[in-house]
Amino acid sequence: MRFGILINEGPYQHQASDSAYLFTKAALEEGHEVPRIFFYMDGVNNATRLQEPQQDDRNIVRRWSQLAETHGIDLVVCVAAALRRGIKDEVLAPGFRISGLGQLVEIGIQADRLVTFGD
Amino acid sequence: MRFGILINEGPYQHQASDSAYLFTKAALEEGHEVPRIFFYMDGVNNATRLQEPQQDDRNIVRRWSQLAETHGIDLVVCVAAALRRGIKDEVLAPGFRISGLGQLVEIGIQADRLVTFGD
Amino acid sequence: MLHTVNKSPMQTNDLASCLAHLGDGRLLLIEDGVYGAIAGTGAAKQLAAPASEGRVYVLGPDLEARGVDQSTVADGVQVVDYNGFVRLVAEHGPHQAWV
Amino acid sequence: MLHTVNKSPMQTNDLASCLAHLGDGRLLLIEDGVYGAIAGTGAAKQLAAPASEGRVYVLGPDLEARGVDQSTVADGVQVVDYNGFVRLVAEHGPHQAWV
Amino acid sequence: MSDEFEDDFPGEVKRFMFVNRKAPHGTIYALESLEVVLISAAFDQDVSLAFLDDGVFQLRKGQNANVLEMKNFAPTYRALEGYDIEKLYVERESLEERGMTTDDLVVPVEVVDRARMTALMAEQEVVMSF
Amino acid sequence: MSDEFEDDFPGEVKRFMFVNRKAPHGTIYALESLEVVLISAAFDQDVSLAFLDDGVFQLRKGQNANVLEMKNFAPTYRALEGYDIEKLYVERESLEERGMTTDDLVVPVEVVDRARMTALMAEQEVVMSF
Repeated sequence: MRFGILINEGPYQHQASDSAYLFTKAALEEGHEVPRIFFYMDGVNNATRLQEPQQDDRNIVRRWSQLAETHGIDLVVCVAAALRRGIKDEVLAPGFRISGLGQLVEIGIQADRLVTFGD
Repeated sequence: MRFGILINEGPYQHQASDSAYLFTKAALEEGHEVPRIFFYMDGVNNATRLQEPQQDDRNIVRRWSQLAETHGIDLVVCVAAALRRGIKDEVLAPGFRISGLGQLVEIGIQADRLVTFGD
Repeated sequence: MLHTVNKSPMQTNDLASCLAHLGDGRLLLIEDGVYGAIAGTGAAKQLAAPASEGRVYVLGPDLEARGVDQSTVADGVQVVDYNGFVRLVAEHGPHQAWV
Repeated sequence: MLHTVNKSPMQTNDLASCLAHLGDGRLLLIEDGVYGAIAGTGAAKQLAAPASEGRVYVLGPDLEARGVDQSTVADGVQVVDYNGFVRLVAEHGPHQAWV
Repeated sequence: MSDEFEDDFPGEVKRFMFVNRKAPHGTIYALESLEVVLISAAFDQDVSLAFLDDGVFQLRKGQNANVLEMKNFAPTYRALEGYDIEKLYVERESLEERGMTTDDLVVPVEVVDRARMTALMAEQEVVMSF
Repeated sequence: MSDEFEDDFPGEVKRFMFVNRKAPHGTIYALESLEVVLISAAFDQDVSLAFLDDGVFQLRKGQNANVLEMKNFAPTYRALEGYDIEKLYVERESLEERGMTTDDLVVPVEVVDRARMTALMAEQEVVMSF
């Protein structure tokens, strides 16, 4: 099956990003495809390459970049939500791109399942 | 009186930043001092100068910078929370500085009232 | 002590918990918490006792933003603006946010 | 339909609302929602009916993170891991998050 | 993305439901739900909006978020009809618990009871919850 | 900051209370509360911690957040005594509603009823809620 993932909260503050990551890894393990993850609202804060968590903590942004590279996942950040929060091309981590909300509706149509993680 | 303000949520997602701003403006109008506002957890996302909200929306970050300049408010961003979320000196808006949690405890001691805005 | 509640009483237990710990303190409803001030709702009944003693307030701008007319606010609940919020903290602080 | 609830039933009305709209769907408790699966609590009673029909699940890693032993989970509630979460969405989707 | 991923898109129509359960203004969820609804109209999908729990407050008349320097987006619900989005379902029990009637709403809606809302949700292919 | 603002700091001791009402791990609030508590110890303040509502889950034994790749901070509560932070108040009603007793907690605490918790809150000079 093809899974689309929607993430509505930023990293660290809520568990949403963590749950979405562990779900996505498991979906890939189970042999499914995850063509696209869409980052909306505070979810766009998952996309900054400036993040520098403590040594003993997980690096949520890097996990996304690595997962995307290994599995060819399209990490799309909502442009309006991103501009409002200061997420721009100049701070974007590898694997992320900024685009419109149409990319969310499109994956809703194309995927067999859309799974939402928020607060 | 001297008011300290603590903000625990980022701009736009929750009303906390808006409420804190309108409260701070009113406190100054009422003749009180607001020596310091401390930005903790997702609150650190109030401090990025890269933000670019839509024309017809409020610019939350710029409001803070202007208020700080006019009234000499010390806008302090928690360093550990900021690093984790990619808020660094290179993206800091005018009037903000990055420092430790001690600055929060200190304003708790020095202010007559500490007022918290979160989710 | 000035307590603030910023969540709708239909969505979270924050108002209920705050009221259970209000003692002789003051309560100000802000943000989505202002829905708790609408007369006739279950929340309004919960806060009737402290309201009758003049210890419950609601933030007017948050009511207006949400289309809740001041005439529908429960008996005894006093509407204040942000300057009133500041005065409440000054007079009745410390502040405890039931976030 | 696979429903997920990620909030504690003592803090928000999300579990109650989800159960009121569950119909013949499946429910998976995740994140802070897993506290709803502890036997003997008010929440566990609310979900006893669909649980007895094998339609309620709880995410094991979220239980373990919170120190809730699987032996304390209410009767009929099935513990799954993330792979099980994926299979539930695949078999019983679409997904509705009661966020 | 593979070509296959691009090619099977045109013409497909799915049943999308936007489930709105949060009050407006306290969080951005209500506003951002409306943004996705508007975009989904451009994709010619079969779109429904469900308002239940505190989500019914989103449709309340007389809102003026400008007093908070925030966007006043409630009038936008009236524009949905122009985008052929006409399925707005409001749950009767949620309205009643909040002392509201359809007279309090900014836009005509279909009021449904909880059982009907449950059935409508179960019919969907894509659900986005805000 | 004015000199006056700096000068009246040394030696002042206030009653600080950290009010913990949220479950751990679902949000970062519990972890970040603990961080401020640790810093406040360095400032020699009169520090109390209150655990009520879902905040009592923060002290639950057997937590292992590593399974989620997250920090497992529950053991840190046991280190508070080393910083002379000894006033940990847990509300009896909150424990009971969750089917818990002090045997379920990682650290010795003082269990207080709701009336006593209310009185303790009212005695504070600075309250931080997480």
